[in-house]
Amino acid sequence: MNRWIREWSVVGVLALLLAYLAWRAPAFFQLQPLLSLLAREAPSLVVACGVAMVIIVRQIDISVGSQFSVCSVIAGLLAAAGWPLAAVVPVAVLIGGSLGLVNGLLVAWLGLPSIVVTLATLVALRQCLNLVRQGEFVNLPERIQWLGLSQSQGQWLLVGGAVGLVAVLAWGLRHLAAGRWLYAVGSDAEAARLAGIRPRAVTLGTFVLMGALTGIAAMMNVVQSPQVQPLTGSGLELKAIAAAVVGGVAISGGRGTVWGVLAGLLLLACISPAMVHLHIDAYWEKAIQGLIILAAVMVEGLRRRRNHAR
Amino acid sequence: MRAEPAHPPAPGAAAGPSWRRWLLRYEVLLLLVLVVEWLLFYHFGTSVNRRGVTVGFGTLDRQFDILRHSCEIGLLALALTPVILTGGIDLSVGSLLGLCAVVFGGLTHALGLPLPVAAALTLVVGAVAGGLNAGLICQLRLPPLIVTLGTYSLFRGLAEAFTRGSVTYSDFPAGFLVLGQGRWGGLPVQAWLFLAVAVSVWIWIHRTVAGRACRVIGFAPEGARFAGIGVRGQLTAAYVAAGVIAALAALIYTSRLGQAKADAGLGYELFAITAVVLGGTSIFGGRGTVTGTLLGVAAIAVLKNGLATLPVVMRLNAAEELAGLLTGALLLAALAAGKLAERLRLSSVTG
Amino acid sequence: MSERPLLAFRRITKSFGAVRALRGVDLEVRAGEVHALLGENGAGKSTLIKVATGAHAPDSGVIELAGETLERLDPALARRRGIACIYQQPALFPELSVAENLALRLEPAAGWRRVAWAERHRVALALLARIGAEIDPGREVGTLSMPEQQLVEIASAIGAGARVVIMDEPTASLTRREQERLFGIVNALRREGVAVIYISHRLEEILALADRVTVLRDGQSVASRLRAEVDEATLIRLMVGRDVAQLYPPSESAPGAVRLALRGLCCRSAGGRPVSFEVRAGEVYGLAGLVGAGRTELARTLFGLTPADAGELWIDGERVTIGSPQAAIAHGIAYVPEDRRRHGVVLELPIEQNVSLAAWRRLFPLGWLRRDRERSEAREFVRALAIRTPDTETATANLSGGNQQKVALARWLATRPRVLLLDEPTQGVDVGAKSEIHRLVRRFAAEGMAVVLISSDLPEILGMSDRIGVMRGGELAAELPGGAGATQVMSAALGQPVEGTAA
Amino acid sequence: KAGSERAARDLGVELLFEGPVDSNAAKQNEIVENWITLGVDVIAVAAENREGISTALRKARREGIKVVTFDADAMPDARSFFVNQATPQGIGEALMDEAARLCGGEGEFAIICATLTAGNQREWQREIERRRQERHPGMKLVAVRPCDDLKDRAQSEATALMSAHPKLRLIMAICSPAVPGAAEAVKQAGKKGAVRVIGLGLPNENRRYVKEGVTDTVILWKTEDLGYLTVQAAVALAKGELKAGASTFKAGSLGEFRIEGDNILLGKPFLFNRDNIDQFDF
Ligand SMILES: Nc1ncnc2c1ncn2[C@@H]1O[C@H](COP(=O)(O)OP(=O)(O)OP(=O)(O)O)[C@@H](O)[C@H]1O
Ligand SMILES: Nc1ncnc2c1ncn2[C@@H]1O[C@H](COP(=O)(O)OP(=O)(O)OP(=O)(O)O)[C@@H](O)[C@H]1O
Ligand SMILES: [Mg+2]
Ligand SMILES: [Mg+2]
Repeated sequence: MNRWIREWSVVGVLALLLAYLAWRAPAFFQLQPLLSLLAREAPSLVVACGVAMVIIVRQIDISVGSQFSVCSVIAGLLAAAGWPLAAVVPVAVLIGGSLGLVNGLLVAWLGLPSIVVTLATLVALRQCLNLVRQGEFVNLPERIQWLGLSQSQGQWLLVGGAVGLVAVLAWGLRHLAAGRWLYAVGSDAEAARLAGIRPRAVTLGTFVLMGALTGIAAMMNVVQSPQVQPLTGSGLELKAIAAAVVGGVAISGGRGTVWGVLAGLLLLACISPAMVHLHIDAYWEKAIQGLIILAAVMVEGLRRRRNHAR
Repeated sequence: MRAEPAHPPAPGAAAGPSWRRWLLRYEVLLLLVLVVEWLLFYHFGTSVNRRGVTVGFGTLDRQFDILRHSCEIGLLALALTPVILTGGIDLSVGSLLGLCAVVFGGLTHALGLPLPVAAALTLVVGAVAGGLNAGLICQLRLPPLIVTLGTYSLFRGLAEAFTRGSVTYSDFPAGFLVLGQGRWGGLPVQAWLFLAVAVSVWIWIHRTVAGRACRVIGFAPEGARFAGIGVRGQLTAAYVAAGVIAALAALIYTSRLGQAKADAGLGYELFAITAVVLGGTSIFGGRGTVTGTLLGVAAIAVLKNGLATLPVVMRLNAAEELAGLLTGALLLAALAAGKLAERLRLSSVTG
Repeated sequence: MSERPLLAFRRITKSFGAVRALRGVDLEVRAGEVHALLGENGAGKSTLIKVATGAHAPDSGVIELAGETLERLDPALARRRGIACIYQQPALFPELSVAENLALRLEPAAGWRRVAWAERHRVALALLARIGAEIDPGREVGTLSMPEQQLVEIASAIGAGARVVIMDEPTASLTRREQERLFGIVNALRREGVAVIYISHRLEEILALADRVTVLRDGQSVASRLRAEVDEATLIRLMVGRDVAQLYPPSESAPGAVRLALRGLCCRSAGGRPVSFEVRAGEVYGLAGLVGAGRTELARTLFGLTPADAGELWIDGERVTIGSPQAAIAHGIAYVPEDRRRHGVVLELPIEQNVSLAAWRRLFPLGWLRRDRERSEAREFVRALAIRTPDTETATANLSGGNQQKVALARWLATRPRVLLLDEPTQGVDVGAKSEIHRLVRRFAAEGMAVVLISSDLPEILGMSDRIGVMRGGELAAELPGGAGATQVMSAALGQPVEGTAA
Repeated sequence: KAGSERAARDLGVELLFEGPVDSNAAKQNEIVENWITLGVDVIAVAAENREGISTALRKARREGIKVVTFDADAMPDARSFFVNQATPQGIGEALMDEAARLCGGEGEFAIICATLTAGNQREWQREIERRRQERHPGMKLVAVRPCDDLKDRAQSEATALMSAHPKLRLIMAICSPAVPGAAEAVKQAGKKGAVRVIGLGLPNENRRYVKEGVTDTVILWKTEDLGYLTVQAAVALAKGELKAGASTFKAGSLGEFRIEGDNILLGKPFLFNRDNIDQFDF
């Protein structure tokens, strides 16, 4: 319990929010809109888990938003050019992976600080896309949408897929030696090296995995609508980092779980629709969102303060 | 079996030729980049137009424009430098700029307060907002990233709520607009303010024990406590100063544009952080210089503004995009070169 | 004992920038022998063993294991080849549990292996039990005290089933009881035919344990002898190149007025128990006890890190409350902490800035930095404490462990304190420097300082203290006169009845 | 943009075109000041922020540079003419009237905008509200939601709006990415026909939904004509052919336009729907 205080406090705040909604706006809990909401958040969840892993190894990736856009647009163009879905998905994952590889090489091998590297790739990729697409949408063929399934099948598949992915990642991080390496490297890279772990390889691998997850997430997003906006995913990095840190991933590395990220993301994702349901004017939204983020982590802070005093 | 008696080398002997050490300093490298940028734009970005007037990058006006346009971001970068040196971060400065701008607008327009009073109160609001960050970080011991992520939303949200998103304050008296649009002693007025802040922060960081304390906290927060440094006090000072500087930037911004609106300074934090890290400050704290930050700001500002004067770029309508691309490239190149220089410096030491 | 060396270093050299840490070291270690490595601080001992574990790549020279040259050695390969090591600076993962810390060092390097948590826990329990450490394997290592971390390190090295076990100052912060357990383990390893390289600055340990002794000086091996051929004086002469006159200088002055007085002082919220004693000006008060006896905790309370919430504290006859380290410094209290790397020095800062760090109020009364003053102050301490460094601008991280300790000490001496709390001040410090430090402590005491000396090095406590307080379970169990014997102190620490004065 | 380039070709003038993909008042100021120091002859701006840009434009006029605004106006004293493709009033009325027509004069509707602070959108909203009060009191505006110019976010917002307001009859998307976003949401919610979508946008982005009948009407100022007219007016101004007080202006191949005060009128906003969308490809 003590170790998971942050996770629980986030779940607690989320539960409070949901309970309030159940009281004041029960219409929030309708199956179809809720399913749509979750499906729309599925890509963010996948990205946030990737970002969480990067943070666990004591790095950061703020280029995910741009990576996401690049994967989406390229996947969209390929699909529009008539490629079958079975080919588009692996290509998207591959592109994401190689973008991650670039970041990873610069960070792990050249030893540049990851915030600088990914800041650079964030700006560079985004502006490349602007230069090439000039903001123009990519129109997709009909068959891509919902992976060729019906809409509700597709949505269930996406939500299930994302949760499944989280479960797999959670399991891997907890029960695979390689997963534990992430924590070891994030906790103390030099100690990890002395223990026979290769911190550079672990860091590189994490960035590549992050990229691949972004590719998957981009596909999860692309199949949800018949058009791709090149601007898609802008601001995603902030959302993903927010979900991760609110969900208890320590920015100093070595600590955190993807289940916490799931809770953090759900909390963040619920705020905006909750505002709509509670008929709160939109200009209050950012202020309330800020307060909720602070509230969710304040529980931990207050508790730590009390512990300290004791 | 012993070959030679080993004495510890005399102090300074291992340092190698000092000029070489100096040349390989990161700041010097950045200065070089800046000079090259400037010369390139001067050469390619200056022309004589049909009316026979010299226009483009090489004009004094242009240089002043660069100065005026980079003042606010420069101020935020200066505000962030001490914070980042302590190993923290303040994502909320851009939002705070927006909040302070509308607060100032509200105070002068809605409440009709005299300008100096309103300006002073705005600075107080900045200090209080910085104090809120500091309080959450120090008292509740929460990570700065999360706290300022929260206040990043909160401050912008308050600015929007305050103006219901739509109110724009304008019609400021000319006396106030001088601050952002006028000149004094040949330089834009805000450049003097910027200079004053830069010098103060430089003195604080490089010449006082408080600045040293920021560094120590950045390197080892626990170690700082064990050395008897008032960690909370120093952190509070850094965040409050960041708030006040952001408020000052808000005043300048308002004056420059002649309007105060809730979207003021949107996204500025990212530019400011970029400038700081380009300036060689370590995001993990401890390492960094104010000079580096200033050079970082200048390098980005000159790049961005200079590109817009190149005829090729203008015809392509791609100044914005190219500036982004090149900033990214510059960041990577500078940092990689910094690493290389460090290695060279070490090897020169080995001799 | 076979004659063919199990592990051999051949003409190893290694430089860090301008510092030539190793200048062609030869060393041969045989199976079933305990090979002690000695040398002053910065002689290159830790560097040498880091070369053996693949943590550092040598600039030249080769390492042979059982006659076979090890090429491109890295920590993973070294581990597979059966070389295990206790590093001087605990290389642990603070965010992870004890069990996991052990497992990361012990389990094979395959990444797709499933982690057996229950098994890890079991192994950890067994290993900890074997070295007699009572640590919950589920605890996060970051919350362990310094000696507890050292025990975890030891557990990880002996659990590896290695052919060569290297111990770099394993006992630096261990007390007598843990030490003796460790000696038992070393002896068991020797019986099993394991080669043990043992580094320590405590000569009595070396004389008790080693089969063979090699002395390093300035990155070269100056002598390699069998145990039988050496005695303490020889070793010191080999290490330092001269005779170190007297290990423990005698008390020079008669104690003055009561300078520091504790009356039931404790920090209940940190789990402390009330403690009372007095220390006079010019007196060295030794605090002995087992690991976890609460000495460090007491020192932290005195220094305001965990401010006292009960009892009284008097300094120079004046009642004071100390709520923070700043207040403590203002009252002339200085504290040299036991965890040097985390608390004692700021590794990234240059030596001079570390030295001036706590003495800002004296050196820079206006809050304005004065580099010249700082530098001359630092140079003085570098000279006085014989800190081995090219210059005072060198980052403290580049110093050897013992020299770092001297920097930590210099920092607090620079504050010109009235009360000096020393927590393991000579851990990892070589004999020469150690006697230097002892002399300095004496000198400062003679100038009127009240010194509280916490040490797990029993001879040091016995040799240096004018009076000895023995702590047990957070309380002062006994107070003994300076001339007390080792057995008296030990039995007080273990809670057995002591003949002599009780507190 | 295409139109302005055509006009520039027709007239043989050099055209610098700069338009940030993201809209930001401070940025625009920088561009204008950049142009001032470049010493251009005429500046044409679509003001991102009325007051903000005016300072810079006044400075330009002081330097003898002619200024026209288009799309969104600056302060009247900061420019000579405003090329008015559709006044905020025109857009507001067109949107509100269309909404009322589709809903039969009464019902709930919601607006999705880009950001809460975007200047022109605030103005449109004001006009929409005025028109509603004057002509369509039966219509009820239940929410205004921002989408940050992101189609995906607009889709989420529309989904939430529909579930929170079961009686919602229409979504009005007043930034271009929001129109397809809202349409997709309506389609996925299976409320085609029950919840109507109208908005401001481009034909290509909406073609699919207009044809499917999800989106009913898209309002567009013919950007090409606007660009053409702006450049024509700018050049005429620079040459001194267009003077204050004129009542008509002849613009190359497009013919004559009416001038009202200092507004050159492009005409009424243009409505797309199922019937005429195929005539356009951009
Ligand atoms: N990473 C490093 N960078 C630069 N210099 C180093 C580094 N590590 C060690 N040194 C230098 O190498 C020399 C040998 O250091 P080493 O740690 O091997 O000494 P040691 O014999 O273990 O001393 P101690 O007894 O104090 O632990 C010292 O002068 C030290 O300053
Ligand atoms: N940082 C810490 N976090 C949590 N518990 C701690 C910490 N430091 C010490 N303890 C615990 O407090 C108790 C007292 O430890 P303390 O370090 O004061 O003993 P000590 O007598 O100084 O021992 P040593 O001389 O070996 O350092 C121990 O049980 C220890 O586990
Ligand atoms: Mg050592
Ligand atoms: Mg202790």
